Amino acid sequence: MSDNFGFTETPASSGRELTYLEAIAEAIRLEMERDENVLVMGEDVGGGFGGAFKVTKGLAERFGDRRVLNTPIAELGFTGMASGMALMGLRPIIEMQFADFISTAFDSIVQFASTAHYRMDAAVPWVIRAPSDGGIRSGPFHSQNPEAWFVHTPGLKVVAPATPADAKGLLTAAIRDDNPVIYFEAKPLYRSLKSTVPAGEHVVPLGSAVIRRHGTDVTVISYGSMVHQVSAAAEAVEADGISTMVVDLRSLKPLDVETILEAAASTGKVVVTHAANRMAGVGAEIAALIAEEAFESLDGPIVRMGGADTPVPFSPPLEDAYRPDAAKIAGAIRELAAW
Amino acid sequence: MSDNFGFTETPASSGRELTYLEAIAEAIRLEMERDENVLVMGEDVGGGFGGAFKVTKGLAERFGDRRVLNTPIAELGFTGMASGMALMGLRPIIEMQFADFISTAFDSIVQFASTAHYRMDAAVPWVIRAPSDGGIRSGPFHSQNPEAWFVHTPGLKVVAPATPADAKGLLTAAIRDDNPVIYFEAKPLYRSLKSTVPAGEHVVPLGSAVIRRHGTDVTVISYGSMVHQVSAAAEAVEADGISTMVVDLRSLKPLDVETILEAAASTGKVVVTHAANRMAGVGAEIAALIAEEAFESLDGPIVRMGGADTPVPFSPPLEDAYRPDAAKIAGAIRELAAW
Amino acid sequence: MDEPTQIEMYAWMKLTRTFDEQMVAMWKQGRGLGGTFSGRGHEAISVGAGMALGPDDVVAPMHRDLGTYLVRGMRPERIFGNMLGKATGASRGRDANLHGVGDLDLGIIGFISHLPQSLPTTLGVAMAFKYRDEPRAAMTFVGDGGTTSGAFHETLNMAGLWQAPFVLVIENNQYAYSTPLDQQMHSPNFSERASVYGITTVTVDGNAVIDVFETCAEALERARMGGGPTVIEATTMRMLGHAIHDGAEYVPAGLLEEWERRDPVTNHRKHLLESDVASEATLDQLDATARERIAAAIADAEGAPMPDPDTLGDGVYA
Amino acid sequence: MDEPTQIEMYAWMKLTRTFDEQMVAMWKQGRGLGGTFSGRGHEAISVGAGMALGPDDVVAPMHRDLGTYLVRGMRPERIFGNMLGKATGASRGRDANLHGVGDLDLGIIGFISHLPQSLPTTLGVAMAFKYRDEPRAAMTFVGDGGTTSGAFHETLNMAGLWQAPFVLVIENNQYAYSTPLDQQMHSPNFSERASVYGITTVTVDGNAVIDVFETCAEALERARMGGGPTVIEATTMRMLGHAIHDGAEYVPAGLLEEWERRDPVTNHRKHLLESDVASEATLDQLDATARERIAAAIADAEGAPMPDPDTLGDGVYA
Ligand SMILES: Cc1ncc(C[n+]2csc(CCOP(=O)(O)OP(=O)(O)O)c2C)c(N)n1
Ligand SMILES: Cc1ncc(C[n+]2csc(CCOP(=O)(O)OP(=O)(O)O)c2C)c(N)n1
Ligand SMILES: [Mg+2]
Ligand SMILES: [Mg+2]
Repeated sequence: MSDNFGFTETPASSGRELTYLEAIAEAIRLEMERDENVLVMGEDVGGGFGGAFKVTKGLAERFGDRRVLNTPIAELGFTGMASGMALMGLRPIIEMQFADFISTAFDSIVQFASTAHYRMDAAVPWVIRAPSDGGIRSGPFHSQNPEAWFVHTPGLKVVAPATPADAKGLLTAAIRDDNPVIYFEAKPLYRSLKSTVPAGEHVVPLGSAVIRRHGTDVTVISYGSMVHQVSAAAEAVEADGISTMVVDLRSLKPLDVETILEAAASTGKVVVTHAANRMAGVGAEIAALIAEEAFESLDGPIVRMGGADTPVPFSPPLEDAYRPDAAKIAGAIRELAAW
Repeated sequence: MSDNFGFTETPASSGRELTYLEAIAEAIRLEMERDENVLVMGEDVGGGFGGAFKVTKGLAERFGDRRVLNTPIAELGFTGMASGMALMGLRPIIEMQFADFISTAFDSIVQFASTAHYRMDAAVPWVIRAPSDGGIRSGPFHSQNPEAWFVHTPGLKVVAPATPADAKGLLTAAIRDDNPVIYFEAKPLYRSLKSTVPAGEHVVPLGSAVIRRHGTDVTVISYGSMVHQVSAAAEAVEADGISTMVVDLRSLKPLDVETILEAAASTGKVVVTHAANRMAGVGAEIAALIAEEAFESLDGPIVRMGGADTPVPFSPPLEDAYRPDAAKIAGAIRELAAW
Repeated sequence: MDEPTQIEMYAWMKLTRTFDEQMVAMWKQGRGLGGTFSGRGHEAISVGAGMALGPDDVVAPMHRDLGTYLVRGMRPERIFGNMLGKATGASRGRDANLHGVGDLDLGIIGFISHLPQSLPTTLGVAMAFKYRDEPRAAMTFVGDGGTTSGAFHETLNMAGLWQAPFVLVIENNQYAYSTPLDQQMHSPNFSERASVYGITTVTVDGNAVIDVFETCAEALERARMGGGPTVIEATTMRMLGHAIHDGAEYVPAGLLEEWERRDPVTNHRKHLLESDVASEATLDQLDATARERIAAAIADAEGAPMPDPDTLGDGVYA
Repeated sequence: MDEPTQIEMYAWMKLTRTFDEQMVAMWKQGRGLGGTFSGRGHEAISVGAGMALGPDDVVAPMHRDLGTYLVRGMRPERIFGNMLGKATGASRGRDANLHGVGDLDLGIIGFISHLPQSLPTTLGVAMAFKYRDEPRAAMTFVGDGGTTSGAFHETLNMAGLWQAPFVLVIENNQYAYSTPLDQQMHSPNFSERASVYGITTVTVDGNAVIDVFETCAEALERARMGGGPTVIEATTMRMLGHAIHDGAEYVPAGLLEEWERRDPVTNHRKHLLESDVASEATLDQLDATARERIAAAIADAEGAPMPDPDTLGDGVYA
């Protein structure tokens, strides 16, 4: 399916085709094999069930209940618990059933896990896997993209893979990282996106963006599932003779400032887009960064496209109006190119 | 003390000098007198005590325990409870003991209160008073400025007064507003800032910024206690012949987009500053807005100054390095003016 | 209990069951939108509690409490409309399935996804009644799963402290999604857990609609009269999967068979017949009415318009 | 209990009390920085619990548990340094007063401001021990006030469910800031509240250091041996204000007088003398040692450098 999106996977050597979900599952399994300290916890992750999306299916059979821990509905408690485990050298991978429920664990994430190393030199190496994003008619409480809250919080790292290969590589890096990392997986891609994923060890360093497509007229910066909408838009405007550069951020904290600024400067025209609502979203940070650091290279306004400033609505016409998509992005590219 | 800050209060008629804290207390008292549905709740707000900062001192004696409710330490529970009260037409004013503890109530604010009207046409008219801001050696857990989380959340309103008059007028407006409003009071100003406050009814509409100082070379946009640092900086650079326009946002959500864009366009050079950490902060939204909507008027990069991307440190040299202040802002103005 | 009330109970339970079955069938046929939750097996709780509510009481039902919405006057058209994302749905296309199906004019607060947020919210409703000295009560529900969450504790502690006119029904249906009780807590001693807060506690057979009704009615009346809060544990079984996509293979077949024999609708029907409260013909007539009512609601909802995309931003603020 | 241990208890309590008194004096003289918390009256709990910990156990003390930090080996220089924002402080100028005074090499997790976050964190420590099958226990503290928070419930529910090697000491000191127990909960039945989770519960006189020690030692040993969690309610009184600025006018004078007669340090001294465990001279000698030790620590901390502002960003990430 990746062919539809018009770009090649970066690390394409010796891979097989895996879905986005399979790539996540593979990263977890390999890291659990490699390091006895890695464990999985969350609601319904254990037993024969394997979680709401079946990402952890088979892990309990393979690694036992000790390493695949079913938790009660107590996100605040079990996320705090993961911090304590992490202080003792374990590396818990916490599954939020949906990213939306991360607000329930918020206090523990933004006050303890994010500050422990600064205050007492103690590492908290956990990963929260947060199935995020919408467009699949799940309504306001199962479609959220809450990354901005965490990008604003010092001491956390935040990633959002767009491809199966990155899903594997970024999760591997996140598990090995000594800091609390929030890993936003795009649930609309779970089974709909299949492409080449390197077999065996595959690490994508946190903090590195990637150019998905080179172009000379307009730079579009995005992440997660929206990268595919951007790629489709780039394809569409090519017919009009517009050459689009597509940047996939992959890491939202830390940001790959160098790649962002170079890509922005190289075309002088920038669109930033994401599915999260626009106001004070991550796109604001990217736009502000460019407006300060690459100002001299700019040939036009920095265009932001995000979700509307509303909860994510359930009904198809409303959700479609809410979300940026390839057509809207192509419109923005065309307008900016003509500026 | 307001004279130090080099600007006049906007609504200066028939007022008396009140401290920032007295102005808040007056707004609460007047609204409680006016509307039987207004009540105060939070930890230690009741009895003879009157809250950690004594903002609610005297209210219990005057209005009784029914309307001044001491709560257990249960921010999630009592904020959710306030939503239920608000659904029934009451107008609770919730005191967070420190803004920092709002993360404990986060789930209830960003998931229920903010979405209730959109989803079921039911108004949730509460106000959270959140004593925020640092610079007074309170350490990472009593110095936070967490406004960006809420500005990003659809369905909330967010305000941050810089003066006693606005403290009164915005709180009055917030209490009367039919939506959940988070009111960030700047605790370093509580007793240090005293200036004219209109007596009797005084309402400052939500969503309106104010120009604190007119100028032609550089526009500096800010809010809360930082406005005073900006004013001092403007004063300082005047000696170098630089004329600074000072915008006090007052409301962070909704933003007064028109005033922001006009002020930015009028000088073509913009500094945005706040005490919250810079990354994905409210300053990013302001800068991004200007970079998109006022691009053609810009004569230089949009400069952002915010806290460092660290927890707020306790020790004076560290906290001073963390926070923007008049000297740093003056430096930024000078540099930008020379651009 | 008077006979008309007993018959009315049957009518509501049957309407609820019929709605539920038709909904499941629609979703299986691909005529649904997104996911949905069946409350099969919960009808005695949702109807019994719903009927116990007084006209001025307020209730915040959960995702398996379809009967409560119906009894309270939420028209089936608005619920099906909600499930299909229609402009005529209770949330006008904004929220999904039973989420957001609320209407304060009917005394219903729409279901709140984040568990168990209806608890503090409903306590606030109760505290508003107390604040105004009104003889009204507020009721909400929580699953066994929701009881392990912090808001359960914070809410019950304050409800007990202030002796609020608050009634909580714990729907202990043995599972939270795939997780059985013994993986949720050391011991499912719900009544003990609630009683430490200074709250009256009762346990009731959640498949016996008359018992549920009477227990709830008593608790609500006590609350209205200033007698403080009650927590009612209603034991039952979730008869289908967690949501429509879930086959619930993790539930032992024997457990379902056992509870199938205790089906609340079938058993109440049997009781009405055996005690000569109603004739077969009367009940068959109610069954037919339920079928017609639900068929009409589905037709209405399927024929209703989608919301206008231009209304996306409407109503974010009051 | 052997005599040297009883004498050691006195030494630690006296060191703690002396630190506390000197700290209060410094802050009153304006030689402090920011606010600070006195643990006066809590010495039997903090020292008794601290001494009961084994070398491989881990503890997360609160803001009134100065004695635990000291017993565990946190040098007073590092604590005073922390309070004064010095580079030599435990948090290197990053965190305030007893907040953030942690050191995993000493088995101490620094105090976490947001109450009661030390509970889930410490449960995680306990679960790590269980995961690795190590005979170690994890202990933490909570005030009466912190028990009304959701994390208390979530943590104890999971501690009971998994029978974690977890020990919680509830320091019931009658007040949460200005709020007395009867405004926090219907009834301060802490043991009942904890026992519903399948946790062993004990109540102990929090002013009797030997009792606290023995109760904690037993609970910790049970935890290490796989016997599961314990919640210990230690009753005491907060003898000064909530923090240094608080005059605590809301506390009835009679209550303070009553508890003053039960002062843990004075009474343990009396016990040692009356039971002939130690002579007046020995104890006077310990008093003098404490004074010197604390004077040296203050001198060290006051003389220490402030952190270099260039280190602001260091250590945000591991
Ligand atoms: C805070 C939170 N975490 C997770 C979920 C996802 N979720 C929805 S229902 C459910 C199971 C609920 O179990 P229970 O409370 O027993 O109710 P039941 O579905 O059995 O009626 C879960 C985990 C949620 N809604 N809220
Ligand atoms: C979540 C949260 N809310 C509020 C506070 C502010 N606060 C600090 S200590 C305290 C009182 C704590 O009382 P208790 O738990 O009884 O401990 P004590 O101070 O009496 O030892 C409060 C309200 C906090 N630290 N955390
Ligand atoms: Mg259940
Ligand atoms: Mg206390």
